[in-house]
Amino acid sequence: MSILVCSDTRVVVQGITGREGSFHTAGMKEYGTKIVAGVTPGREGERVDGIPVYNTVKKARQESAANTSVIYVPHQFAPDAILEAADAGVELIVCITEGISTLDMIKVCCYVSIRGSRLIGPNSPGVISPGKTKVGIMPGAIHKEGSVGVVSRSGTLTYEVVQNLSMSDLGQSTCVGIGGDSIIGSSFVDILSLFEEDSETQAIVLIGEIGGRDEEEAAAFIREKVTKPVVALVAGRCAPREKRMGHAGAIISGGEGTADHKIKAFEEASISVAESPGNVAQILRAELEQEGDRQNL
Amino acid sequence: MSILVCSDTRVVVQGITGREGSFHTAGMKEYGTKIVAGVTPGREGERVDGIPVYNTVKKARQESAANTSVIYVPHQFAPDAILEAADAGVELIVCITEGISTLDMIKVCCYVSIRGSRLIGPNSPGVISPGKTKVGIMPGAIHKEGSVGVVSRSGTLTYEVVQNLSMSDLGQSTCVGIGGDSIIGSSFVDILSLFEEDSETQAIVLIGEIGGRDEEEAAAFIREKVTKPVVALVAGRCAPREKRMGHAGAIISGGEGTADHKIKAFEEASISVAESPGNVAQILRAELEQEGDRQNL
Amino acid sequence: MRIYEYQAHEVFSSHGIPTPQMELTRTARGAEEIAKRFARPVAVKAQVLVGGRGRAGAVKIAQSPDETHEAASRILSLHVKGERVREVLVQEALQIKEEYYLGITVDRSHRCPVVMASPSGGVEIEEVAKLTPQRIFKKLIHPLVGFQNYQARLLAFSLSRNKERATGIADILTSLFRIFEELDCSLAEINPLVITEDEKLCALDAKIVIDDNALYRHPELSSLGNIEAEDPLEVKARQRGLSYVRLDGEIGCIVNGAGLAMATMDLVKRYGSEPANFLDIGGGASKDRVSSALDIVLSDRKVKAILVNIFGGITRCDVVADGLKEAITRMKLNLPLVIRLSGTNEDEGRARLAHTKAILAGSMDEAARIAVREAKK
Amino acid sequence: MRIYEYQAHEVFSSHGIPTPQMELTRTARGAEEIAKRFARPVAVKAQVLVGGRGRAGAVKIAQSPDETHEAASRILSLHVKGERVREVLVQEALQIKEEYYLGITVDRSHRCPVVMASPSGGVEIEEVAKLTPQRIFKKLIHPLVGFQNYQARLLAFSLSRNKERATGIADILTSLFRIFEELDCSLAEINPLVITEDEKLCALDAKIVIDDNALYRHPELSSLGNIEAEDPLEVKARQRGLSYVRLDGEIGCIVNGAGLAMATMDLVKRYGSEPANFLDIGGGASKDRVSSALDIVLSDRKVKAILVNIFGGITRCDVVADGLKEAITRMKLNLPLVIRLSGTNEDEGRARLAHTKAILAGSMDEAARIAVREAKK
Repeated sequence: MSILVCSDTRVVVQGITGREGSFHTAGMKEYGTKIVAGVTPGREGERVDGIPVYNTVKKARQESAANTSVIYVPHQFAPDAILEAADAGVELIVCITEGISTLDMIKVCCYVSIRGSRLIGPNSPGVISPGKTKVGIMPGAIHKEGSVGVVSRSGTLTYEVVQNLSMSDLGQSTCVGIGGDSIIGSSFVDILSLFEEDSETQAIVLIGEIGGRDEEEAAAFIREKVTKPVVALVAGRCAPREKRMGHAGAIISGGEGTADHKIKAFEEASISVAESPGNVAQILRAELEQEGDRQNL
Repeated sequence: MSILVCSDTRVVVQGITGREGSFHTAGMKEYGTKIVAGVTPGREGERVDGIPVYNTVKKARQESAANTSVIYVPHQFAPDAILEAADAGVELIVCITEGISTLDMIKVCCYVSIRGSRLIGPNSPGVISPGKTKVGIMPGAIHKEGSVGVVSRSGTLTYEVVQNLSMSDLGQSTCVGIGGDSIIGSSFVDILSLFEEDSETQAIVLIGEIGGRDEEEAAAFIREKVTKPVVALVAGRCAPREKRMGHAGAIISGGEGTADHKIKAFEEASISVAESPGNVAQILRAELEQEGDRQNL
Repeated sequence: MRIYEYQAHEVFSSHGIPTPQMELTRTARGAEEIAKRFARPVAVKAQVLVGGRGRAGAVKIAQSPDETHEAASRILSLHVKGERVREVLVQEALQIKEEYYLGITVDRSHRCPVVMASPSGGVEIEEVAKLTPQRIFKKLIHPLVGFQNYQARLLAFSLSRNKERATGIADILTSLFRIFEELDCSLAEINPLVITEDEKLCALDAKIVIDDNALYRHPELSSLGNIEAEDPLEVKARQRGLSYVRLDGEIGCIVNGAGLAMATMDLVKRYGSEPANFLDIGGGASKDRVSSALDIVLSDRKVKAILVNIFGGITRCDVVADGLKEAITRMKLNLPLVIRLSGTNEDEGRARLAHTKAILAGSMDEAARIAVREAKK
Repeated sequence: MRIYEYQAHEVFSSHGIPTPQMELTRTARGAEEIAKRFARPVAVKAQVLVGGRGRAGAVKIAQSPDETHEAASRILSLHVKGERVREVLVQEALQIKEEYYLGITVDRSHRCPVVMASPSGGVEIEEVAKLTPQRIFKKLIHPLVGFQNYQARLLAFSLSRNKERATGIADILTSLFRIFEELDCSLAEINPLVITEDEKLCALDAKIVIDDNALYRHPELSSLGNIEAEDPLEVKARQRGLSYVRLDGEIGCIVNGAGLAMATMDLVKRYGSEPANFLDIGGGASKDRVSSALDIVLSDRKVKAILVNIFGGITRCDVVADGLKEAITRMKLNLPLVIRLSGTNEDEGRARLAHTKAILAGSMDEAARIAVREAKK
């Protein structure tokens, strides 16, 4: 088993008729993902790439039995789209949209958890279980089926690491982009606990960056609860304070959230920290061999 | 055991220095209730009837280990008072205050249930377990220790029925005034299920009135889940439609909420309905004898 | 508190909900003038706060100014469920293609607002609910996030698959919910919301009921009409802090507590008469309040006997007795007065009334029975 | 987006938070005039958008108009963390009895706003958090009910047991939270909130940071100052849809994606140099956007070598190559340009750059190493 998405994943695309939505729908379909429905209000009855479009997620669910939604609507409409998916009983909601306001996301996250759905993102590249299904915008070709779980706050940096893993013959069980914003539906800890329980996942790569305390909490969680080998990478060592580095999340305020602080937290939890994307695979390989030795004793 | 309140109940009085608060604090104390703290912002350090006053419920809880709160603050401040009690971890909150706005209560009830507290009221006369403790404004003397559970939406009508029961030697396990407003923290069904589980309660009296669907839901619940004898009384048979009869709850709009509709619901669920407060005891006595006969067969 | 239709239309209009052209008048002459200015068929609608004005003949379509005059004149002479018609609203009559229902109220069981929409507008929604419940679409509104666009769309697309029409309906629902929240409504309703022949949306009728418990937040509304304020006795009672509703029977009732008051009224009926009123003197009533209560009940000419039923908890029976005694003396009472006092200080109360002409009863059953008997004498 | 202190004070004042008497000026002469009018000691405070102005000597107390002139003149000649001081705020100096801290921000872990109060105001709150965390009181705010009075009281009574003072602090907290919500803040802070010798509350400093993602809801704020808008290159980059932050190093970086950009900068440092900037060209960049990026990086005189690191996902390497080639030709590039292209259409991209002077690297590690080496030549 992979986590979050697998070959039983049935996807409804919210915003399927938009530029982004239709482009990535084609990409997901090509990868083999079961796209079963799309939603754009007022466009019910149309088809995009052969996929039926509905006015509402509720109707789309009724007609297609979708269990996962991926959201490509513009930022002003994204909170409504997430709430709609949660209210319609969608189990997993992956929000690609970036630029959603923080106070909106606070309410949205609270509502989603009341409804019992799981939200990935916003500002996430998506989730992929290589060889099975891809729900998001990442390039499928760089991934390889395997047993490394990858969880990350960023997009292209993850691709870099994933490519490095694949080229080193370290395939992935699932790669999860939790999103670069300050308020996100699922944290590192949420995803780490899924990887820990997942029988297919044998090792974990965590890609963090400056800002917030998510990495520190992940380090504490790994020390307490994770038995599988973990390698961490933290971007932003030389990012200056009080400057915003692209992501809403990537700002350091006060003493908290520096890369050094995060790296120290990982090291204190005896977690290996890679110095650059290029040596993640190498460190992970060493960890796995050590782990193998330990098991052979 | 009684339900909701018993001799372990430790009460904090919110609004203890007010006219209502101080008056009823004396009454509760006299009845034997353990009043352990009071709250009035800015009056910390004072004493009312020997009871220490604190600025906040949090502090009062810390100092007194109160597990129950009773609220006598004016209606504009009551939502805040309920939220404060819930946030401070008070298990049972009894709100006597009447006149709280409906939309405020909607948010308050939702928050209280998220926090895991139980709310009785607002616009409730309170809760009493005769001989043990009284949390509210009802006259203690008319009650008698025993095994009849009483649940009601009104105040003096309940006293009338309770007096009638006590004079007929039908003592009460607990009497609960759930409140006369349209949005209340605990419904008939909530209290009925507690009575059903309570070993001390052998029979139940339910006192309803016009408005809403609470009695209809109670009737359905009793039919399905309640094994103990129940006698119902419904006030407002001759109340005209679209006229407001005092309580915020006591208005009939459209076809719903008439006394006849409610009485029919009880009768269809094979629940005895008393015609007036004066014959509740008599009907209940008959029910209990029948029940006894049945058990002797 | 219910406000008048024309006031609700003003609220709608200021929140961007399309309403028909309309004007208010107190005279048939005025109605005729309005119809002339509009230069088209009009609807003449009684402005009353009770429901059922349609069945009472208080809404009429008029094709011409003359017909308008006639209709207004007739309607202005009516009473609807006891409420005198003082004003009529003259509204342009539209060519109607479809009639929808939109309404927002509070769902007591789920403890949240509920937004309702139905394609069966123009009739009483309770009838639709009974006969074709599947034609009412409902959305419960979670207090955390309020009414969201997707919910408006969901309901709107249930009424019409036409995109423009659905978008218009969704916008109106959103405005209606804003009104519901801003004005602390217990009901905000459009019935019917019509689609005209030229495919325009318009709220033909407007109904707003405001939560009495929230009126303190809306001083701007206290000047608006009020059902309880219609009856002069009800106004007087309210001023004295009494909850009083005038009814059609002959037994004047004075009780402490709303539930007990209703149960007392039920008993009056059970013994073969009808209550003249609902009157709750509230908890811990003072001598003055009790005296005022008797005063008000006696001002109702229909009353043939008075029934006082007090269960003393916070209320003290001796105080009630003092108030009653004072009023009896002051007003030279010549109607039968049956009094039942129970609870706090009941003996003192009874003692104080011993030498008056009041009849003291031992229970509320007995009191009701005697009062009915006395009234029939 | 951070706004200036004086603007934040205006917001405070319009929401009923007591602020000192103050005026803004661009000249030492103006500052002197203001001090004369106030006729009392004043504080002269640089208006900059970066933190740490106190340590930079950009806040001074002046006892007289002459001293004010001198202080303003000195401050107006300063740069704070690279930001030139253009304006100073002249504020009445108060007799201070106590200094508190009040602040509201977003708690990422709990996914809700957090309201903080501390009796240790006037110093950096991060220091208090480190040294005496028990002196910071926090309340998490549930999004369902928002900031309630009881929470304001709870925090206020933690700062002072004096009823009047606590009530005043609670009111200010309530106003501050209203500002936080209405303006979509990521930070709203008063440090210090002072109690004056005559027992009055006053917000001496004011700090507001607005959530960039919510700016679309606040067109009224777009005219206000902005940290990124300070640097002309940053303004230019923003206009072209690029996320650019100028730094102090010598390697100009052009990357797609914020995380990858930071990782690239980290590598530059690891190989012994410093990045001249952060630059994220975003996803699916066009030829023009790429060309603009090179343009901007080259406008920074400190840059000695350029490092382009592209991982093509949605972004196509051939399009990036076209943009780079166009810019190279147009601008007659004479700096070392190291390019790493990987992912979508990487071969096509590399082919297009084959006959330019750009150095093509096989991995981002290699690219960073070469760029650093070239810059040192």
